[in-house]
Amino acid sequence: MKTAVIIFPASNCDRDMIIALEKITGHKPHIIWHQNTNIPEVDLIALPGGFSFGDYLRCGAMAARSPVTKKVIEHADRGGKVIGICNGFQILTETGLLPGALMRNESLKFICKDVNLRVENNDTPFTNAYKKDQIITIPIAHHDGNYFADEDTLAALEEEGRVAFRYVDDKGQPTKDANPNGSRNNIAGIISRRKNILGMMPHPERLIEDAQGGTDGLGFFKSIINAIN
Amino acid sequence: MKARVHITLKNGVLDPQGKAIQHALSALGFDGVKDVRQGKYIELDLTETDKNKAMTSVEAMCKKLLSNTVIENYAIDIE
Amino acid sequence: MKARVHITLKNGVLDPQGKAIQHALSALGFDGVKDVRQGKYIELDLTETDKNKAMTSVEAMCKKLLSNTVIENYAIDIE
Amino acid sequence: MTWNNTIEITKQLVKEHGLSDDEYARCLKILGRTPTLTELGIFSVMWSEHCSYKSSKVHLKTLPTKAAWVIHGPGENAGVIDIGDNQAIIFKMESHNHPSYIEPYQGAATGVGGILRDVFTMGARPIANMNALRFGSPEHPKTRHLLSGVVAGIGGYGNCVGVPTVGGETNFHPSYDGNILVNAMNVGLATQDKIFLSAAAGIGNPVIYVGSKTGRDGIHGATMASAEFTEDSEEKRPTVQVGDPFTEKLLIEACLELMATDMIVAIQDMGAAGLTSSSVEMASGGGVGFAFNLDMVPQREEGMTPYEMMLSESQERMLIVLKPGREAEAKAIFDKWDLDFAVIGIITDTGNLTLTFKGEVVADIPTQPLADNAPEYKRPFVMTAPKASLDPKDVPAPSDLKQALLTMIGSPHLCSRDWIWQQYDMQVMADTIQKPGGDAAVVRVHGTNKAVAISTDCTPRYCYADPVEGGKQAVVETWRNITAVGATPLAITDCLNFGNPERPEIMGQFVGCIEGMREACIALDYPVVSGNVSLYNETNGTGIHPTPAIGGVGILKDSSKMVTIAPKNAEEILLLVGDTKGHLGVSLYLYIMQGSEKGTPPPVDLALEKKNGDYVRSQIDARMISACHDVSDGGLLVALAEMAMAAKMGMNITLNNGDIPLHAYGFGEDQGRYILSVAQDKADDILNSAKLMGVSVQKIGQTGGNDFMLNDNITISIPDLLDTHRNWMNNYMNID
Ligand SMILES: Nc1ncnc2c1ncn2[C@@H]1O[C@H](COP(=O)(O)OP(=O)(O)O)[C@@H](O)[C@H]1O
Ligand SMILES: [Mg+2]
Repeated sequence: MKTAVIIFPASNCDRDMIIALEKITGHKPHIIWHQNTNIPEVDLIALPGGFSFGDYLRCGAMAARSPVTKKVIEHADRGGKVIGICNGFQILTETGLLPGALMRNESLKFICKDVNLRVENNDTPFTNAYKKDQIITIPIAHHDGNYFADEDTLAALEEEGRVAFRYVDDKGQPTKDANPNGSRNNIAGIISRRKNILGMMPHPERLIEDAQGGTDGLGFFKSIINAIN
Repeated sequence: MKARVHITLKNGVLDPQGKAIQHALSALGFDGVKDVRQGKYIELDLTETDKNKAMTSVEAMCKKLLSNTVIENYAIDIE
Repeated sequence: MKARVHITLKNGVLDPQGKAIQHALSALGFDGVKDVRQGKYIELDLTETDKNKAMTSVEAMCKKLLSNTVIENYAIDIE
Repeated sequence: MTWNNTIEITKQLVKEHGLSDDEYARCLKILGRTPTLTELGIFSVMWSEHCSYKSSKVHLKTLPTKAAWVIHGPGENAGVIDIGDNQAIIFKMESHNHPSYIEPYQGAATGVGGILRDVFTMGARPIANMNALRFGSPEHPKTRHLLSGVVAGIGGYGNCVGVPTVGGETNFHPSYDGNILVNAMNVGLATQDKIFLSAAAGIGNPVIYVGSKTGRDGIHGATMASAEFTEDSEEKRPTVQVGDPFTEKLLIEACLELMATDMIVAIQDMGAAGLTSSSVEMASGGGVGFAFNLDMVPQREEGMTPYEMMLSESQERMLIVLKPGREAEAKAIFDKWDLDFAVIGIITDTGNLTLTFKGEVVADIPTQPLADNAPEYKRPFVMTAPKASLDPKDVPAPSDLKQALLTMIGSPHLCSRDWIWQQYDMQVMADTIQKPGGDAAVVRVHGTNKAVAISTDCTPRYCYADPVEGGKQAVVETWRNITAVGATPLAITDCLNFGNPERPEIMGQFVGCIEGMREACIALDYPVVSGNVSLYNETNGTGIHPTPAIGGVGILKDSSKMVTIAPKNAEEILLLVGDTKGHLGVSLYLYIMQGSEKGTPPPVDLALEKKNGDYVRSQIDARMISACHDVSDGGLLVALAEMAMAAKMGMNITLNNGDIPLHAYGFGEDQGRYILSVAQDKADDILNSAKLMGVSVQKIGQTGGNDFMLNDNITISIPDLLDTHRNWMNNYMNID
């Protein structure tokens, strides 16, 4: 499986993503600086977390208009797989590849902690290694992860099974207390209609070794390998 | 030539910042604040001297970068 | 009664956001943008119907909460 | 141009620049003539307390700074220690107290930015941030606002640059009501043969300015005086600098990219006193001169004067001496990262800092005397008078011990700091293996088996009661915390926060703390490799508690051996290492339950500390231990409750307090103690090794169940403990 990680100015989870992909695929991803518009043929493009362009103006806004992003859109339009984690998710909504927007957390504070996620749909290239309704623990670390979409969009996302992960409590219930940031319908991650694009706020790449406190993030990467091979 | 751009959230889009301000104001004892909305205010200093051209150009900037039209509206003043 | 508040950085205070926006605009091919400053725009919906009283109250809000007077200025419009 | 560099230098102007008569006389002697305005400004900032250490230098010199593993001690931007395999750890702590009080968000944010630059300027990739914070009483009307802003600022900066903030400390005490302390520490990782120093060399080499443009930020001293020389002085001088973490992140990456080449001769961040102190340090350090053309300095605002450019404290800037002819290559790197790059001058053989502006020489100062002949004061001091000691029997027992424990762990002083650390990205870089909440933070050395353990500590109430013991204890506590995770403590950085040094009793506190630190560092072979002094933390004649914050760093050779404070299984044996005498003087029990700060702090027995610590570390290293926690603020019962909460598992404790009152035994703060949780089948071996090493260890209980149980008559459920522990700060901060 061939992968590429795009680096924008002030991406800062790029190294974590590169390591996770290398560990799981056995191959070092192509590392693409945002001014480089020659992305080689790959199976997967990853937009890592961080604060691209300082998160100034709106999170992901400037990265979404960066020259390399046009190429990412072309790759996605051809059906290529794309993941956006945290800032990557914000970039994907800013480009329009995924619907909705990520707004300031309801508490207005940056939040870094482990959260419970429920796997809502395991029939996707990003979740097939998990069981449906499985509860996994993944860390979040963001200031703007409050997912917003209008009612029609939300209804469509739910109906089409495009909510990949939802914030839930220990019992697997999407309660208000389990919602760390105010996201509509406790949404933590969504996929595109063609199921080839995923955006999520939590960071699976931070939980792939016991030393990091757990390995619940591994399933995410294994799913992609299953889907591609 | 100066352009002033106001970027505000569309109706129906929840505004966590506005809500938090409203809450904080009431906690500080300011009563009678029915609603608060927070937006952005951007001042641009342009070399362009033709008002119409400036307007066209700033409109393009708003569409392309300054606002996210999924959730935001913009308004431009040129002077 | 509506109050509109503009909060802007004082002269000479670094505006990293404005700088980054200016840079991004030029990367997108918008030439002739000499300077960009980003501020906040806050709309308040008040129950108060007396313009003077509203002004006094919003001024107090600006000083106490809405603006950081160490680095920001504020301007209020009531209508 | 209305600016006039040859304005008459009046007595008044000299005074407004903070130079004493004697200092001005020195300045005249060095120059052999009257200074220009720009020169006066340069002398004024170079000889400020902040840059010259004029009150503290004679005492700082007494601190031990050497060990086999110290590569660079004080004198460089940060301390450098050897961690094997050609790798080095570079670290330093610095204060940003005053700016954080004026504008908590930006003050704290720029504090983080500044300390990052001190570390990466030496060639290290920053891998961990720490923060040591002191606020006034929670009841003080400003405290909430300050805490909220400072924490948001530290997070806002550290999160954006992508360096995890992994630990720190937070105290509340009314002595900080008018002077909060914001001390930021950064730890970086470098390759030993790629360490960069600031001493300039190579006559004719180009001097490069990179980073953000220079604005009129934070120009101190002569605000009013120099305002007269500008046309419209209104709003020209914001006193607060705004941080730009985005630019800092680019600067880190660009500098590290440049450092990977062989183009750099010397490099230095522009910290306090910006272009002035960086250029004087580089030139005097290398025994060379610098000739700058100030017209080349990237400027953010129009009409900036040489005076302003030299004194500006704009953030995110660096000064670099390149090898000749490498400018274009270097520029390409900074272009890639969209950062300003300007050749602003060259190295000369004059030994002078020579500044030209619009074709005129505006300053020409010999740098060696400017740096070396800075004033140095032996300020008079009176040592703090010894306090009367406090007999534990004279401290009333609580009416309800269970309630007392809950009150303590639910107090501002001992409650969970999760409200704070959840605002920090603790895991970015994916190498954090021990997050806040334990004894020391632990971060892996990327790509190796090794890990760095870091802890910041100081108990200001001890330092106030007895500066010498307090200074000792601060050093020892970091050593103990690092030991408790299984690491070997190597060296410290310090941030010495005190009141007005011109008052003999404050100077006495300073001298006392240094004395205690010195003794501890020597006994533990734990030298000081970097640090910072912040004086004049004082409002209306009331100084803060003396606060020598210590940042300790240690190394774990095998990170898989690390332990945390959470026992791993039920039915483990809980062992107490060290002797318990029930010392309640200046304890938190006394402060929280009796509202008193009477007595003397618990004495530190350095030999015993070392023995107990070495024992604990050896047992962790032998994989004999499931969990370990040192006993500090709040004493034994608080430490045990913290272990139970971390494991979310109950424990059953039986204390043999003999003739010591139970509350003194349980809450006394005797030093040199640890609690170990060990599997049953290992307990005998552990006790035997203790006997062999002459360490006092006793069994005090067992893990398991859903309750925290003491002496069969006190039972608290774990959820109750957890809620009580978490509630205070979350409730306090969520009231608007
Ligand atoms: N309290 C202290 N203990 C040990 N070294 C100190 C202390 N204070 C300052 N130093 C050392 O003095 C030098 C100058 O400190 P400072 O001016 O804070 O550095 P910078 O200019 O890089 O910010 C540094 O090498 C620092 O480590
Ligand atoms: Mg420095």
